[in-house]
Parts: sequence; C-alpha cells; structure tokens
Amino acid sequence: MRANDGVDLAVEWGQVHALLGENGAGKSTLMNVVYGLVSPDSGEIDFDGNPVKIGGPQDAIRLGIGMVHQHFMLIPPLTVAENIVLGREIASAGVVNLDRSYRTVNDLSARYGLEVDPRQRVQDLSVGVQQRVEILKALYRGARLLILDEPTAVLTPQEIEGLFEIVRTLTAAGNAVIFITHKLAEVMEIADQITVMRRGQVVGVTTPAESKPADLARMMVGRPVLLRVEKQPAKPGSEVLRVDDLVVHDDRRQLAVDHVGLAVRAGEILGIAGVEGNGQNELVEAIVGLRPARSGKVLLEGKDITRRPTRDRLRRGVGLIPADRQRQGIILELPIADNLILSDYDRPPYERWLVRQFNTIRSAAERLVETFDIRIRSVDDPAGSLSGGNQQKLVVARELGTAPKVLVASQPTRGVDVGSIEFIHRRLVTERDAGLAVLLVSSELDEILSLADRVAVLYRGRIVAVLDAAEAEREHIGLLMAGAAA
Amino acid sequence: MRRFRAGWLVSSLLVPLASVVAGFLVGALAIVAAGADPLQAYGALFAGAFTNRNAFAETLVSTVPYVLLGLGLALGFRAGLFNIGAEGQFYIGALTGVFVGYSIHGLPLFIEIPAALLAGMAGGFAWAAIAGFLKAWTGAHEVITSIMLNYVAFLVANYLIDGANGKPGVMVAPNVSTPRTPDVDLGAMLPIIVPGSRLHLGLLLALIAVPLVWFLIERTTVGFRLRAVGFNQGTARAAGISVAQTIVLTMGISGALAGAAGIVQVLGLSHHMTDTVAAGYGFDAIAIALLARSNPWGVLPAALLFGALHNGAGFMQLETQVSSDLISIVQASLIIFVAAPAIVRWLLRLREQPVETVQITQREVETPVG
Amino acid sequence: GGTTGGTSSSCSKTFKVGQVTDIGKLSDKSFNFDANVGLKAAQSDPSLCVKGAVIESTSEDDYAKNIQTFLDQKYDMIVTVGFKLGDATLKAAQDNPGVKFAIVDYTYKTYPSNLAGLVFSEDQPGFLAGALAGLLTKTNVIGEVAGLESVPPVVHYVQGFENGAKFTNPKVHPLHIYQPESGAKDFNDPDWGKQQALTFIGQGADIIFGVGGNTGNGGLIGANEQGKMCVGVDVDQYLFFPELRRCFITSAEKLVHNGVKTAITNLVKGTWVSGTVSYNLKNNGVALGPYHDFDSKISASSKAKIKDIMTKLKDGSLSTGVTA
Amino acid sequence: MTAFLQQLDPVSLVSIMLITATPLVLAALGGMMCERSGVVNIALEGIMLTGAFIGYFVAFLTQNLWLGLLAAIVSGMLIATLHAVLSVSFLVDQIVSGTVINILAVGVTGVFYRTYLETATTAGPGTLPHWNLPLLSSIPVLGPILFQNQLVTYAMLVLIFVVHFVLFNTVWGLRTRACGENPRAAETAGINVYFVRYVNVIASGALAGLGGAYFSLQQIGTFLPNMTGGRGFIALAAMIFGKWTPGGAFLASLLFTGSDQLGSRLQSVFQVHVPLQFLGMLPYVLTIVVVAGAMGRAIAPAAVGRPYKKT
Ligand SMILES: Nc1ncnc2c1ncn2[C@@H]1O[C@H](COP(=O)(O)OP(=O)(O)OP(=O)(O)O)[C@@H](O)[C@H]1O
Ligand SMILES: Nc1ncnc2c1ncn2[C@@H]1O[C@H](COP(=O)(O)OP(=O)(O)OP(=O)(O)O)[C@@H](O)[C@H]1O
Ligand SMILES: [Mg+2]
Ligand SMILES: [Mg+2]
Repeated sequence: MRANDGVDLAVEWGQVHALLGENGAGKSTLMNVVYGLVSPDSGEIDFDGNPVKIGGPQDAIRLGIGMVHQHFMLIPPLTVAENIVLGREIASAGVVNLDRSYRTVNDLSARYGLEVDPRQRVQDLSVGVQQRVEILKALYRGARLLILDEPTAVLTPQEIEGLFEIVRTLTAAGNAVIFITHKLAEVMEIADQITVMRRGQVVGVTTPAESKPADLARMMVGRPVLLRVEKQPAKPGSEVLRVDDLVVHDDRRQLAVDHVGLAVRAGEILGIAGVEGNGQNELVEAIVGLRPARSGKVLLEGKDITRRPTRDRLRRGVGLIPADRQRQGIILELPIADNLILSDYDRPPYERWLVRQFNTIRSAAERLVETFDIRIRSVDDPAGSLSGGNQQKLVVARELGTAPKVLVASQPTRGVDVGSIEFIHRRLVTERDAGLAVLLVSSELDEILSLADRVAVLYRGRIVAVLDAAEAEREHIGLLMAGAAA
Repeated sequence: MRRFRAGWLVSSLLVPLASVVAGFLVGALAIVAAGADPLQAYGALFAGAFTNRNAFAETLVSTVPYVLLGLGLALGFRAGLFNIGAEGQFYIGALTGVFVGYSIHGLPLFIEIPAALLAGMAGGFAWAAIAGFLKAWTGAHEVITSIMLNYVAFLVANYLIDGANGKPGVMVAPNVSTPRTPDVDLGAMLPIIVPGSRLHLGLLLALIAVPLVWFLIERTTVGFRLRAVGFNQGTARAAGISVAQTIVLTMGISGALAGAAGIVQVLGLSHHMTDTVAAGYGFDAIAIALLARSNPWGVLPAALLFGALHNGAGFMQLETQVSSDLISIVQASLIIFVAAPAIVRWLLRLREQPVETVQITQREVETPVG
Repeated sequence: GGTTGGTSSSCSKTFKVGQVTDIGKLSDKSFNFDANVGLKAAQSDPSLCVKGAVIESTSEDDYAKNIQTFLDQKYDMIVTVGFKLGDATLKAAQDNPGVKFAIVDYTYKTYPSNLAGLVFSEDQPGFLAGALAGLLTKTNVIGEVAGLESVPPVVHYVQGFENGAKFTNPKVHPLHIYQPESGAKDFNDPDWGKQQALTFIGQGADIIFGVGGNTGNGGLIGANEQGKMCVGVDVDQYLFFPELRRCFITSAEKLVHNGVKTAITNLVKGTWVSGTVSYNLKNNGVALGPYHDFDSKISASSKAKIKDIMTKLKDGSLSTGVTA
Repeated sequence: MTAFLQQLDPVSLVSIMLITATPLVLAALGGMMCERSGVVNIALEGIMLTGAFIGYFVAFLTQNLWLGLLAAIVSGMLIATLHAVLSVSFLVDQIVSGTVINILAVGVTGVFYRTYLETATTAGPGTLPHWNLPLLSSIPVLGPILFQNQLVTYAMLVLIFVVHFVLFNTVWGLRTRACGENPRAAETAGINVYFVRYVNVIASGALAGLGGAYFSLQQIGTFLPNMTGGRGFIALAAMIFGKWTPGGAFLASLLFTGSDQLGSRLQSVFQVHVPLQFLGMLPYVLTIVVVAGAMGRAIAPAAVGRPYKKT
C-alpha cells in the first residue's frame, strides 16, 4: 500500500513490518493516514492489491485495519468491556448487553493471553494494562492489519515478550503487523521487514538479517549513534534529596506510595525501576509537592520541604521531568519559547517589575533549542505543533537548562528517537559528573541499567529491592518488577 | 508574499465586513416579519446612534460600561473561568462605590473620584472572589456560584436601598420619595467631557482600561500565569504556579472591572444608585467579550457596536413603533456571523483558510483545582 | 404594530405625545401598558388630533435619554410611567418649560407649571373589592398575591383590600404575599404567582386577589384552575382574560388610561393642569369593576352594602384606613 | 403541632415543589444529553422561552393544545439545530452560540408577541387538562403529589428514567458518553462524532422545548415575555449540581423549588416578618452552600465545551 509525502511502504501478509524514524519523521502521521484519521493530500492506498478509499476509521475498521495509538485512545470513565466493544457494541434492540460483552472480552483475553478485568474502569488501570485493552480493541474488531505505534514503551520485559507472542501468532495466522518503535533491539527480534523514515521520507528498506542496530540508527538519524552510554563510575558527594518513610495516596484515595524511603546524593543517578502504575507518579508528585504526603518526610539538603509549595521546591533547586509531557510538561497552546522558560517565567532575567522580558526569553529559548537540537520552525510556534519526541526534548531542555540541584526525571526519553536518547543520556551523565543528583524513574529497563548507579525496584508502592547497578542483572530485576518476591 | 497579503486582506477586512453585512441582512428579515420597513428601521437606528443631536455622545455613554464589563469577562475567559456574575459584581461595585461617594465631602475631585472608583472596584473584586474562592478550594463550579451570586447581589442592593417590611433601607436618601441612595459628593461626580451631552470622564477611564488590561494579560507575569492556568492546569501546577491563588486573583480582577463599570455608571450619570442600576447589562457583557474573542482590543469595537445598537434602539422604536426587543434580534444575528467567520468564508466560497476552531473560553474542565 | 397615524385630516395642529416606559416595558400588563392604552385612546379620538409614540427603556440609564429623544423630535407632551422616572422627568420638565409632562404614579413636593403627577387612590377600589370579598367568602379565608412591596400602589391595594374585607366580615382571615424582589421577574413571574394562590387555597382561601402585573395574574389563573373566586386589578380584567371569566367577582380598577387621556385632553383643549392630580372615586379615576357573571350570584343586600360603602368613601364619612 | 402541620400543608408543599421543578428538570435533562456528548448548552433558557412562545402561538392559532405542545418541542429542536450547526459544524465556541440563542430568543419572542399576541382579545385554548390517574390518584399522600398532574409534569417524571436508561444502558448512550469524554478516541472506534453530537443537541432542544410548554401551555395558558424568568440557568445549575445524572438533577431541582416554596410560606402562611429579600435569597444561598460544601467538585465530561475538529 502507498501513502503520500512521497512515502512508499509495502506490507506483506503474514509479516511484521517495523517502521523506524527520528522524532517528527512522520511515522504516526503516515499511520494516521492509513487508519483514516488524517486524509492524505495525494497518493493512494492499495489493500489486498486493489486501491481503497479510507475516509475515516470506519472504513479502516471495515477493511480489517486496527491501530494501537501511543497516546491511548481510551475513555477513562468507561469500563474495559465498554471501551473494547465501543462502536461495535454487543446489543439487542439498541440496548447494550453487558453480560455478553463481558463474556466476549473474557474469551478474547483468554485466547490471546492478554489478561484484563472487563468490569474495571479504564481510569483505574495501569498503563501496561491499558495497552492490553488497546490491543484487545483492535483484535475484537477482527484486525487483519494491526498497526502498533510505539506499543512497548510502557510494558515490562515479560509483557513485551507476551506482546511479541501475540504478534507472532497473528502473523502466523496470515495477518500483517506494522510495528513502530524507537527500540532497535525489539526491531531485530520481531521484524521481518524494516522501513526507516526521516523528515517525512523513506530513507531505507531492509531486514534484520541485512543490517545491524548501528546501521539502522545511522539510517534514522543520518549520523553514527553510540547506542551504549559511556560513563565513569559515580563519585557521589553529599546527600541532596532524602525521602523518609513516605506515604502517598492516589486520586482515588488509595494507598499508592507505601512507606518509601530513599536518598539521592550529589553526583549519582538513582534509578527507580518498575512497571508504570506502581506508585512512580505519586512518589514523584509528592517529592515536587504536587501531591500531599499522608505521612513521612521529604528533605532537600537536610531541610524539611514536606509541606513547602511546589514553587518553593523548584526555587530551592528541584527539577522535574514529568512522565506525562502533555498533562504536566508543556502547554501545547503556548509558544515554544514560553514553554522553555516555564518554571522561571516570573524571575529575572525573564521578568522585571512584573513585566516579562521577551527578548531575553526568546534568546534563552533559542539557545536551548540549539543545544538540545529540538526540531522546530520558530520558537514562536505553539508547542503543540511539535512531534511527540520533540515535545519531550523541549521538557528535558528546560529542566536541565535551569541547573537544578536534584533532577527528578520520569520517563525522560519516552517516545524519543535513538539519536535524541543518546544525547539526553549523555547530558544526564555529564550533569551527574558535574554534581547533579538524579532520581531517574523509568519503565525502560535498558535505560535504568545503562544510566543508573544504583537501582531501586518499586512494586505496588513499596521499594522491594535496592541493588548496585553494576551487579544488577536484567532478568532478576524484570522478575522483581513483575512482583516476584526479592 | 503577495498571496500572504491577499490572505491577510481577506481575513482581516473582507470577512469581518461581510460578517456585519450578513448580520444586518438577517436582522432585516426579522424587521420585515415584525411588520416594519427595514430601511426606515436601520436608518433610524443609525441616526439614533450617530447623526442625531448628541447621538454619538450618547452612544459613547452606553459604550463605557460595556467596555469595562467586556474587559472583565474577557480576562476571566483567558484563564478558563466563565464568570457569569458580571451583573452581580456591577451591583456590588456600584454599592460600595456610591457609599464612599456620598460619605466623603469637600475633598478635591482628584481624591474623591479615585476613592469612589477604588471602593467600587474593591467591592466587585471581593464579590467575584467569592466565586473564585469557592471554585479553588471546594471545586464548586463558577457557573453555578456566579449565577446564584447575581441574584444575591441584587437582593443585597435592594435590601440596603429599598428596605423591607415598610422600613426604609439603610442606604436610602433622606427625604426623597423614591428608593435611591443620596447623591454622591460633588467632587466625586465624573465631569462632563462634551458640553451639552451626558458624555463623562468615564469614557477616558474605559479607554485607558483597554491597553492596561491588554498589557496585564499579554505582557505581565500575572497575565502569563492566568493564561497558563487557563490552558493547562496540570502543567501550570507542575511549574510552581498556584492554580487556586490564580483563580481567585483572576476572578477578582474580572469582578473589579465589572465593579468599575457599576460605579462609573453612578458617578458619571445618575450620581446616585437604585436597585435597577445593573438591569440588562449581564448578558450584553458576555456577548461583548465573546465577540471580542476575549481580546482586550477586540472589546473596544464590540462594545462600541453594542453601545450604538443600544443607543440607536430608542429612536428606531420611536420611528417604527416595533418592540424594543427587535434590537436583540439584530444583536444576535450580528454575533452569529462575526463569531463564526467560517460561515462567511463558506458563503464567500473562500477556501484559503480552513475552518479553524475559535476557542474563546479556554475552560479546562477535566482537572479540578486542589 | 405601533400607534403611528390616527390623526384625522381636520386637524389644524397635530399634538405629538410620547410615552417613556420604565424597564418593566409595555408588556408589564400593568401601568406601562394601561398608560399606553390611554395614549392610544387619545390618538384614536379624532377630536384630539394626537400622534402618539412610545419608547421602552431597556436600562435605567435610558430614562433621561429616551425623554430627550422625544424632546429632540419636538414632541408637545411626554408621559412617563413610574417613580423610577421621577428624577429624569422633573429635570426634563424644568429644562423644557415649553413641553408638557405627565408622570404616572408619582408626586413631587413642588412642580414646574408644565408637569403633572397623576396619582390614584388604589386603597379605595381595593377597599370596595375587599368588602365584596368579605361578603362572598364562605371559608372566611382570602388571599392576595401581590407584586413588590417596595411599590406603594401595590401596598395601597393590599391594605385597602384587607381593611375592606374586615369591614364587612370581622371573622375573615386575610393572607397576603408580596413577590420577593428579583429584578428580572418583578411583576412578571406568573408561575410563582399561581403557586402562591394554590398555597392560599391549600390554607382554605376561596377568593384570590391578584395585584401585581403578571405575577398577580398568575394568582388569578391559580384561583380559576381550582374553581375559586378571583378579583382582578387595575382594569376590568374580565375583558382581558376571557379564559378566566368564571372566576372574576369584580376588579379593583385604577383607570390609568383615563388619567393619561384626560391629561392629554387638557393639553389639547388648553386646560392643562399642573401639580398633583389625584384620581379617586369622586372623579372616577378609580372604580369597582362590574360583577359580570357573578351579578346574579350576589345578593341584593350585599350589593346595597357595597353601594353604601362607596358613597361613604366618596363623601369621606368612611376611610379606608390606609395612609398613602 | 397539628395547627403547624395544617399551616405547612406538606402534601401541597411537596406537590408544588414537584410541579415547579418540572421545567428545571426537563431543561436539565436536555442540557445533560447535550453535555454528555461534549457540547455545552447554555442556551436552555432561550430554548425554553422559544418553546413557550411558539407552543402557545400555534395553540392559539389552531386553538389546539396538543398541536401547541408538538410545536413547542419542534421549535426547541429547530433552535437547537442552530446551536449544533454553529458549534459542531462551524466550530463556533459553544458558549458563544448558546449566548446568541439566548439573545435571539428574547428578541424573537418579544417582537412577535408584541406584533401578534399582545393585543389579541380572543381567548387561548386554556391549559393542559389535569389527569387524575385511576386508582393511583386516590392513594393517600402519594396520589395528590404524583398522580393528579398535567401532561408535562407526568412527562418530566417519566423522562427522568428514560434519559437515565438511554445514557447508561443503550448503545446510543455509550457512544454519547464516549464523544463527551474523548471524541478522538470515539472516532478511532469508528463513531461519527458529529452525528452523535448533532442528535444529542437536537434532543436537548426537544426536552427544553417541552420545558417551555410547561409555562405557556400547562401553567399559565398564555405567553408572556420572558416568562421563563431565568429558570434555564437554574436548570443548568441543577444539572451540574446533579453531576450530569438525571436523578441528581431531579433532586437538585427539588432542593431549589423546595427552598423557594419554604421562603414563600414563611411570609404568606407563617407571616414571619424577616425582610423579603432574605427569603428571596434562600434558594440561591442554599444552592451555593450545598454546591460548595456537600457536593464538592463537579467533574464535567472531559471534552465538554471543546469543538471537535477532524485532522
Ligand atoms: N495533526 C497534525 N497537524 C499538524 N502537524 C502535525 C500533525 N501531526 C503531526 N504533525 C507534524 O508532522 C510531523 C510528523 O509528526 P509524527 O508524529 O508523525 O512524527 P513521528 O515520526 O511520530 O515522531 P515521533 O517519533 O516523535 O512520534 C511532526 O513535525 C509533527 O509536528
Ligand atoms: N492537531 C495537531 N496540531 C499540531 N500538532 C499535532 C496535532 N496532532 C498531533 N500533533 C503533533 O504530532 C505529534 C504526533 O502526533 P501523535 O499524537 O500521533 O504522536 P505519537 O507519535 O502517536 O505519540 P508520541 O508523542 O509518542 O510520538 C504529536 O505528539 C503532536 O505533537
Ligand atoms: Mg509518532
Ligand atoms: Mg511518536
């Protein structure tokens, strides 16, 4: 099948077709075209060898195309079953038959080993489970061509294996899968065909056999990329951030952080490994003051900041890279420049006598864009015009730009392409060596392992183990994340 | 470059113009249906608004409160707050302002006028801040609370002026047979700036308010704060902005402007207050802010338009003897076409710009404040 | 619609008379409306050569302006309605001695020679209607659904009505409710008025006096719906509410339209009177309306009693006990 | 005590509460359908006023109440369609188009009342008949309250359940809520967001139009300018207060009319001489207190107020 931007992409039945590309390359947009969400200006799509007109998702679904969007397309207040059957409800005389919906979903999840509780509300689910729901949605609609846009970002190694199993069974049954990811290892493992995009164009078509990760990386970014992080052993200094016996509740007043204690010292990176939804966000929010601590203490350089407002904590040198960039990291409607100085908007040099100093702001923003290689037209454009990955880089640039004492970095490279990952990782290490204390929260085990000096595993709101990164090995941590007793 | 120019010309001149024309055309249909002659009606409307003796001055008189009210609501919208309470804040502002106005005596006007003005704005601020406070700390929806507070404000004013159970109100003027407050002190009355008309210094105050509010929103950190909160509370909070504080402050400023409208009406026109001083301003204010797309500069022409319609309506009725409600139909059809340039583009078959969403009230509904 | 034209060709001079309403507008089914009836009556009277026009005020800052609009159009006379226009009318009268002004339901301590204040003794028709109600009630409970307490005429009606009822029937238990101030709904909340009537009927009332524009009219509708008796106000409402005919025992009439038409006539005939012009039973400015369908149901003795009270009120040997 | 009860007259009190709650509930149900699909409807007041006018106008011309009732509903749907065209198709801010409709309604009804109805002297067709349901209406307390009403009030009682069922049990309701929470997600599920929103907005017009008929056709038997007296906004409050659920809106409306009636009785029956203004404040203050205290946050449908634009 073909799509515009002069992009040619051919997917064979029974194959897994990996789609790689730097941020903003146009992967999601291309897939949105295939799924009928974005209408192409020119070009055509052939399906089963004959040209088809995909005016909207209805058409795509009818043709048997399913898509799992990275920004989930779920409706939080509705139940799992309701989300799955939505649009193709199991109903009699217009009345939804919930029992049959539940049964159908149960059968489906049993068949593919995707465990979900059809009665639960999606808003109460961890991101990993939401991912399963998304996949079930596509399968329920009988997708023969399944598009997965960066599906593995939020899964445990075990869940990823499970996903790959599903992908293999699907393709074995003659279905086709388009797999978008920024993780080359996955590509090597699962893909039959690989298409690499850059700046909206296809720059290469290959197979795992023909090319190594490094080659793929070069194709994507247009330059050689170091896939491993070069770093010296840490030389930890004095303790900067300390969390004592912290208890935090989530929005539904459930215990989310369960008597957690940890300490980060200047010049070290403490990694928090764990599947999303095990209290990471609540922990982070409590540290920066976005969520009240039910009990326990948060200390910055020995000073108790547990009851201080967020603003105060930021002033004292806490930096935050939030997990959800679009809800806590950036303001899509505001110019890129404003987003780049967001946490300092009301301090000199950006402010004088309550008046904002636009020249200073612009030049500061342009500097950051330069150093962090954010792909933009102008710092005056709304941040919403950036691709997901570039939005992420914007947040990273801002937080490192303010030279904090401790950086709380939650999923800092989510959705970011290899080139930028390399860059962000190197930045984090240099800042560490310059004495920055980093609390790195990530569901990417590789990221933790390659960056962290010490690793704490968070499961169900408790720290189940703290290991030295040197002798921590993958499978063990994976098991701990999945809840296997330490 | 040329295509850019053309596009600019279309979107900034042709479309708005066509919108107004279309609005008046639809209004004309209503006039015909009401059994009057649209040409005569519009002729009278125009004469009554601009060309009759003192007509333009009177139009400006009606424009003054519209400007201040429109600015207040626009400011609220920019922070995602839908302040339906302008009318109530108008009442309270007039009330507190007039109290100071008639209590002080013999001071020079450059003291008395600011004193009364500030009192009025403080009143409006406080009244609106109630709704802001309730939203910020209990999550009570400002649409509910500000509607309710409108009724309460009126009843407060009514109680203080009209009194109850046959007893006169505490703010009622002694030895006048109508329930109204005493006249404000001479020094607190806004001077007439066009001799022989009712046009008073309030016009200048309104004209100054426009750039001030624009500057506040677009150029100051306070304005940035309220826009950030309006767009995305989650990110604003994570950036250390106190959402609750911002909401109260924004509601307050918005109310202060409405209060200013109230006291300026009193100091400039009647010089005393009755319990119907705000009647009929509440919804016009909303319409004006919306017409202006919540942009302070846009408030000026929108308010002038409404001032002209309001003022010309009297003469139009004198000439046509059609119900005074006719003007509402004209207002509505104007708003439709001005607020939806897309319609006009579509009518004119202009394909340059695609239909763009015009989100004026940046309400962030999903995340409550805490 | 409108009231343009209507002047016969025989007119040497056409008198232009303008009316400015308060924010209750013409649709108040009360004094704004009645005054306009009077204006139209004058206009359609060929002997008067009057051309009338009205401007409804949409906000109180319009009062002075709307008066001025008529002045600019060289109107000979301007009729304003209600105490809300008191100040604006006086000022305009002082500034324009050549133009005649009449204001309804308002008086001044001192008048310029071109200004007349038309007031009506609402307590008298109220007293008479109450007296009749006192005679006709079987439950000895009567209710009054009233407009704003802050509007003196309303209070005069209500107090007159209750005093009249007690006068003919000491056992009577009158219940009244004044509409809470609301701004927008003042004199214009019929549904509320209706519910109040139902409440009174729940308390045993069998006669409802509706006194307060559309709010009071709601009371009449409630009474009619429950098959009770009702008393209209201001005009002979029997004529205006055909669907309520079976409930009207009478109406307490305040002939604003007569007052307005008389004032206009005075202007035209050159017999202009300035100052307070009070209308009462003596000069037929107020009246007790006809009994209509109840005429047969009211005993001769009762009718006699009412007649007697009326004469006593006229010659002043009986007072309504209402201090205006 | 008995004297007190006799004065309070609880049965008639509750029955009046229920009757006066009718337009509030109907409009609130309308607003609910609308907002559950993601479209704010601040135009309830205007739609009710239009329904009240057109309903009576048609009833007056045809001298047929039932045609009038139909006309009230249809006119509500028509004016709501304008709201849909503006806010769904042309992406006009939903508050703008709602406000436009409110202003327009005042104008149109005022002008045409003046032109065609004010001076009409022929009688209208009266009001909808009271239907005492056989047997039910003779149940002691409940009978007079629930089963001796007029059509619009009965309809209100039934529609509470109907709307609840539609919103929470049917395919349509599921899709409606989906569009109100996350239209983009709904579209990816193959739902036509525009269609769903159109239908719901128009449905809200039907409900609010019926609410308008309450005034002119059920209670008063004629039209009077602005006879809805701002109840559309109270209904909006009741809807939010009731957390966008039919049952909640119903209770909220009763709280409002209840405190209103209580205030009146204090003056008229118990002849308590507190200033009338304070009695008048009662419902409003009470609503504020309850909304702020008891209920706390009202979580609106996530996407409400936001025009949805296909990319
Ligand atoms: N709906 C849209 N409207 C305007 N621009 C868009 C839209 N969607 C994407 N873009 C722009 O098109 C380019 C491609 O975006 P896209 O998301 O497809 O890139 P991507 O390959 O998915 O990047 P990432 O790896 O960060 O997801 C980006 O520059 C983005 O800003
Ligand atoms: N309507 C739009 N206008 C402008 N930019 C848009 C629009 N829609 C999407 N974009 C930008 O294009 C990017 C790609 O869109 P999309 O949401 O598909 O990203 P994604 O690749 O699915 O998610 P990720 O952020 O993980 O890459 C978005 O992150 C957003 O920044
Ligand atoms: Mg993407
Ligand atoms: Mg992406």
